[in-house]
Amino acid sequence: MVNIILYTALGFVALALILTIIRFLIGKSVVDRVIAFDIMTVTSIALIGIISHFTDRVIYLDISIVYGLLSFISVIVIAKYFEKGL
Amino acid sequence: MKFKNIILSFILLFVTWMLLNNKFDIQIVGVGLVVSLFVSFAVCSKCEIFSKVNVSPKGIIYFFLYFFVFMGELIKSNLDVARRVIAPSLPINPGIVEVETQLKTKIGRLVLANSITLTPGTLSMDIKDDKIFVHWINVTDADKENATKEIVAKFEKYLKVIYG
Amino acid sequence: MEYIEIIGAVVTLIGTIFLFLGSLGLIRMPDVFNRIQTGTKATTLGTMLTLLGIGLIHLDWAGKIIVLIIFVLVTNPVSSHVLARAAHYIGIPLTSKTVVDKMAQKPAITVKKGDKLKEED
Amino acid sequence: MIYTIIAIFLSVTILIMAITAIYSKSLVVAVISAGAVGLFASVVYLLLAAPDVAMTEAAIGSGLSTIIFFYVINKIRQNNA
Repeated sequence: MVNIILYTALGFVALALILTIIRFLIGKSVVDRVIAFDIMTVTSIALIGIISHFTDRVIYLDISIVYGLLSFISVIVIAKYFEKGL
Repeated sequence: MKFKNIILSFILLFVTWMLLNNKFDIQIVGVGLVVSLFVSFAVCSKCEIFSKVNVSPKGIIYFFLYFFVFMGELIKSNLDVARRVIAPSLPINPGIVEVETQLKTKIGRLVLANSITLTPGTLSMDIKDDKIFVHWINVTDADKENATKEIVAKFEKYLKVIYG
Repeated sequence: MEYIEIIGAVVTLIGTIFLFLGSLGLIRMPDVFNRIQTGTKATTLGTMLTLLGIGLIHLDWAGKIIVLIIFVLVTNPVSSHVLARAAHYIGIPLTSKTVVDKMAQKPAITVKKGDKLKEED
Repeated sequence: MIYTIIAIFLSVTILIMAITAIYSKSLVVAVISAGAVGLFASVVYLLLAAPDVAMTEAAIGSGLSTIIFFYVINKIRQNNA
């Protein structure tokens, strides 16, 4: 029962990733692509959470912490480059 | 008030360490105590970020009240976003308005700007002294006072007690 | 015992539906600022609910789940705010439905030669 | 079964991102696409049950290399102007 609901949730996450990739590919300006990158990261954190339920290993959540932290820093660096240079 | 800075950052670091380890052991508690005490002395003895936070019982009660108000606004804003995205006619009416805040401290303004970003239809874009520029997805009134009453007032009465 | 796992699974499903709606808004909205609006709100609550559901299924993982939820709640608004300010600074045009722009009084910045930041392709 | 489907989906995504990185006109878009390649490669390593490799890939491929590339682009822009 639990697994059936979570497979459906996994399908929704995959659909969200596909839509984000479409925005990344057709994006008009550079900022659109950076937003798509940011949302891709946050969606991937949710994906890693669901995968860590299926494999039943808690260490995957550590990876998602590292993942979120570094992509946050890289988004900040990109925005600062756009404004006035590093 | 350097002392308050050090104690608050020590509590923050130690609680994060204990949550990450998720185990209650004498070695883990000892290492956490030593390392977080050292880091809070080395880094936070000059910063001023926590020096105006109100830690009296009234401040803590208002913090929890603020937390529940914020969660309610977050859920309301998501339902609002879902309604706007699903509707075929795309009912948006966007614009950038200017609001005013009465908070003085840096951390209070940080929390206020983050709360504005997560409430229904608003996104804080720039902050200068006590003026915040807000991108509003459904502008009902472009005037400064009315926009301030509409956007800021519901958080400010709690944040004024907590952060001054 | 059994109920709390099913509640957690349903909470995860609701969270992923919010994630999907956020991505749909990213496709449908007409300009950069509206995309940031829908994207950041829906993904913040969506990720929080997804992780909360996983935490309800595995109650012994609660510590890391709490740290991740607080981390997402703090960092996601900051990155969207920084991106919105950079987009307005380099002069991304607003959509034609815009009613009022109070930030436009600032002098327009000059983009240096060789920087094709506004419109490529 | 479900891992195979997710892994194929992510691998196709990696290919699309890599092709975007090669054929894009703008330098910034190419660097961001390379960062996205590292991002999804880390999830694929995680599906192949290698958490240590996944953590290294997430830290270096997605985070550090993007930051260093932007630093270098900024230096080049300052020298040319």
